[in-house]
Amino acid sequence: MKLELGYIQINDIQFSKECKVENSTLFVDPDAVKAFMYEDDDVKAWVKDFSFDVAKPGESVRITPVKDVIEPRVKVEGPGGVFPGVISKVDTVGSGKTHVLRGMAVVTAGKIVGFQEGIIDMSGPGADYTPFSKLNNFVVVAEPAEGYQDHKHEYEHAVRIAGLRAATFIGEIGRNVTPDETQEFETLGIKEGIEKYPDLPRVAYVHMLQTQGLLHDTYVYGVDAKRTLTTILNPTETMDGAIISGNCVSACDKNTTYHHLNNPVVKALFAAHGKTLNYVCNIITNENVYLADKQRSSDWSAKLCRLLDLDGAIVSQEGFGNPDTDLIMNTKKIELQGVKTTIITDEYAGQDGKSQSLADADPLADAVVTGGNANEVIILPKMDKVIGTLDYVDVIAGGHAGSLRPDGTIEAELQVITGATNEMGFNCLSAR
Amino acid sequence: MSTIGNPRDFLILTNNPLVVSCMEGRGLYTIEFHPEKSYREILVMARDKVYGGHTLYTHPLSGSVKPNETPYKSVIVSMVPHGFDQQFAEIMSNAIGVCDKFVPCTRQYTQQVLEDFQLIDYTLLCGAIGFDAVAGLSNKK
Amino acid sequence: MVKEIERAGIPVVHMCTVTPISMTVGANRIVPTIAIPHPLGNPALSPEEEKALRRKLVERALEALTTEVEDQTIFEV
Amino acid sequence: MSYKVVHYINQFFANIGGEEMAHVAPELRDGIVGPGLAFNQAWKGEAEIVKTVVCGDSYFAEHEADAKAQILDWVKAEKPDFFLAGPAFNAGRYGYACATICAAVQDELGIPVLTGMYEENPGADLKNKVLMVATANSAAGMRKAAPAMAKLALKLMKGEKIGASCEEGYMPNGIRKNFFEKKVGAERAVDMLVAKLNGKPFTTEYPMPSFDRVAPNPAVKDLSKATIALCTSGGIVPKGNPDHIESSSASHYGEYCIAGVEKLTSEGYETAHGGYDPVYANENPNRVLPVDVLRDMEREGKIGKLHDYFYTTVGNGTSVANAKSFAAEYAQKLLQAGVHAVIMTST
Repeated sequence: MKLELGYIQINDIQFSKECKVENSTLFVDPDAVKAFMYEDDDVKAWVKDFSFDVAKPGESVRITPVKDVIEPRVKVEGPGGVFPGVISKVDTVGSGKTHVLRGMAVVTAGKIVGFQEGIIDMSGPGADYTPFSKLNNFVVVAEPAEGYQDHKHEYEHAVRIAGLRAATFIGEIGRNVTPDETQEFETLGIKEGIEKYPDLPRVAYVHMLQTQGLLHDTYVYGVDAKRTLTTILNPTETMDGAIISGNCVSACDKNTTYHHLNNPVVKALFAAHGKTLNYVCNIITNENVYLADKQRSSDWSAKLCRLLDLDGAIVSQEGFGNPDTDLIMNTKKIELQGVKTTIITDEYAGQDGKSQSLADADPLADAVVTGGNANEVIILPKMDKVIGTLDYVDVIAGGHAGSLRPDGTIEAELQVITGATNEMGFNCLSAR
Repeated sequence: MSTIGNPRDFLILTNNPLVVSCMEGRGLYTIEFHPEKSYREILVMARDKVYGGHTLYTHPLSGSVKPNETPYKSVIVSMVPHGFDQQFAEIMSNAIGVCDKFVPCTRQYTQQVLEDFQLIDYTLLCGAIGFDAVAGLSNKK
Repeated sequence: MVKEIERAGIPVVHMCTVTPISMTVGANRIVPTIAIPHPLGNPALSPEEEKALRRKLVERALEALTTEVEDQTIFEV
Repeated sequence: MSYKVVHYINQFFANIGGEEMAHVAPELRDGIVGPGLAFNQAWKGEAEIVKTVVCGDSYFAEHEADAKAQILDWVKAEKPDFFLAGPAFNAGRYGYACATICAAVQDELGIPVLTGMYEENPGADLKNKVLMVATANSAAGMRKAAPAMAKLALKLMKGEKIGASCEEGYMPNGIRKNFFEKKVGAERAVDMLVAKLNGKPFTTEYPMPSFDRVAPNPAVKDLSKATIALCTSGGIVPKGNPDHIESSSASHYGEYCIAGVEKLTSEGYETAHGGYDPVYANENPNRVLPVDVLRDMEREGKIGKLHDYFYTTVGNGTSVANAKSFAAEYAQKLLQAGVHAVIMTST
């Protein structure tokens, strides 16, 4: 399957009545975005209003609480559309051509639950830890309708859809723009691949998805992934939004939709594809709470690795705590099939760095990449402008009593920063 | 690690009132409600059940909300012992280890935040056993 | 905890009902006991018999302490 | 004004001689000796070695207490800002001496310390206690080791934040520290996997915790002369739980005298444990802590003595880290009291 991505560089975002991309500037009409979001009945029912803002790299701006980050894309050739099964109809994506508005993102923010977390600082020390400080962010702040308190499931769904719709609307602006740069991605069928690269090790990406409940879910082609069995994806499907995030907890190590669209493991494996390895496919597997599910899903990961005659696999994780058990189960079982693994995780080693980092361990997991210790404490200076609200900073993960100081600085653990210790290996942060 | 589990064998150990109000009497499971117990104490109860040979059905560290944030925890073990399992014991002991490494939180939560924490714990439990969380909420006692 | 005592250089025997736990915590000399709420007793027995049972278990524990072991060893009663 | 440093080296690096001179007792010399020159040069006047302690490796090993006391006296009198030892490379006794004297200076005088040695040097066993720079396995590695140690030492003297082990060159000491790599995690993972697939060396960024086992101690030779102590995680305490050992979240352990106690009665003792049905233990606490039969055996001469104190914790409430530190603490007390063996009971 072959996909061409056409990158349209966005260096600035301006509000305007006319929607267009010109000289790497996105001109967009917030009212038109709003109208497009409200075309969805659930959004209409549960979101009272939206406000819009733009946050640019280097500005003294803090966005919080962040729900999701989404990169606008549009499918210009080939079957299906972006976010299949959610925004577009169900159709296998991942082939043809897709335009990407690179250098920007749609960020959804606003309260859902009282301990909503996720901070993006556009400058200062916090900016070093989140990849989203380097983007021009079109921020959508949602305000819930009356009575949402008793309908959190519906409201979370509405905000999730609203964000995807905003990204879809903006992606559409790039449909007829000539990309600044194009890049092709192709993986081969099993037999073709063996014939073309007879001497290269066969490698797959075992991609673990957070699937536990409200604010902890991931959707694949619109299906709640906790109700799925471990299965196979073409890596290019992820680039068209086959996987979207419904995960709002543990800001530092949740995978936003932006991460899924720009999966760094997919990118790194494609970079090595045909050179040092033969990139076969992605294997997606879930992280359920029910132990028999963990058992079954990890059995299937190992089984598929064996069936595909792999030599190696990279396993990535999402979230805190019990996924450590899935990670170790997957790794151990895959290694026992004779398939060599490297795994990507992050650590909760305590504020002093002295505690055991993971909730599970096995000697077979001998090649580990870490996204850093999420408990490490950081001081975030006051920002001139807050998009969203600081109301929750005192309650969010890693914040501890008094985490919001009277002078506006925040003392908290890295946990609070969106994407800080990403377990797909999106960042340079590590620990020893 | 054993068994898919018959709902009749589910013993839900919880300190979350929302689990009781949404799930009590709506399935074959049994709910043991311990409102006075802490998150950690629920884990310890589950661990002692596991040490006594009960099957552990759900992972004690369900969810990404940190143990020093949410006061609520629900864990499902078997009603009756089916034999000691080393793996369950290790999961329990690791979970308590994880709980202990977080800086204790002394913050006072508002009722709304407490209810949100209850909701998350409840939906994680629902997600684990395929209980319709939304239906449970709309039929809340 | 047994491990810390062993680490200090004192031989230690762990008397414990669930021996796999004892293995997990790293005890080297292990004697299985009766039940969790009464490891060294059995309320169903008469006081004399119960004490004799306890004596038997303790004797086994002392025997374990006088036996050289190289690895984790369970001394069945 | 520059920082004052005291440097510790062995007889070999002081040019006194090799193995044949390893017996020399410690001496204190003014200024730098041998490798100290390299450090002074690296510090460019910001810090300076004011005194050098020279000690024979065999002397230190055979007279550790004396050597330590003497050196501590000298260091204390000098009031330096920093204490540096070695580097010892692969010399085993030298490495042991460097690590041991550093630990003593750090713990007893509160002066920051640094040493350096080869990672397989036996002295490196103390790497979680004393900061040590990893060096080559022979003195040929001095050219690389000295600047690395000098740089880290200066940071420590200035009280600057110390980065991750791989950035600063010290051996991983069990404290995880964040830092930024050059490549993103996914690229690092692919590089690591390709190395692993090709049988090339790779270094995991997070070594799995080793399943820590302690080797069994030798058996008790003669029970009839042995002092046996009782410990329990079953929460047996004097009636009324005078020290308030909580049934949950226990923050301390109990130490209770049983000298002259023939057996535990339900009037005198109970369990504070919240994790199991307490009825049986409260009815007859000997069911958890077998004082009665051990007294009999003491009388019969089967055992030398039942230790006068027992130690108690509640298995369920004590945090993992606390349980470890409690046991480590009372194990030292047992050792000092001359206890030969321990019976630990658990519920």
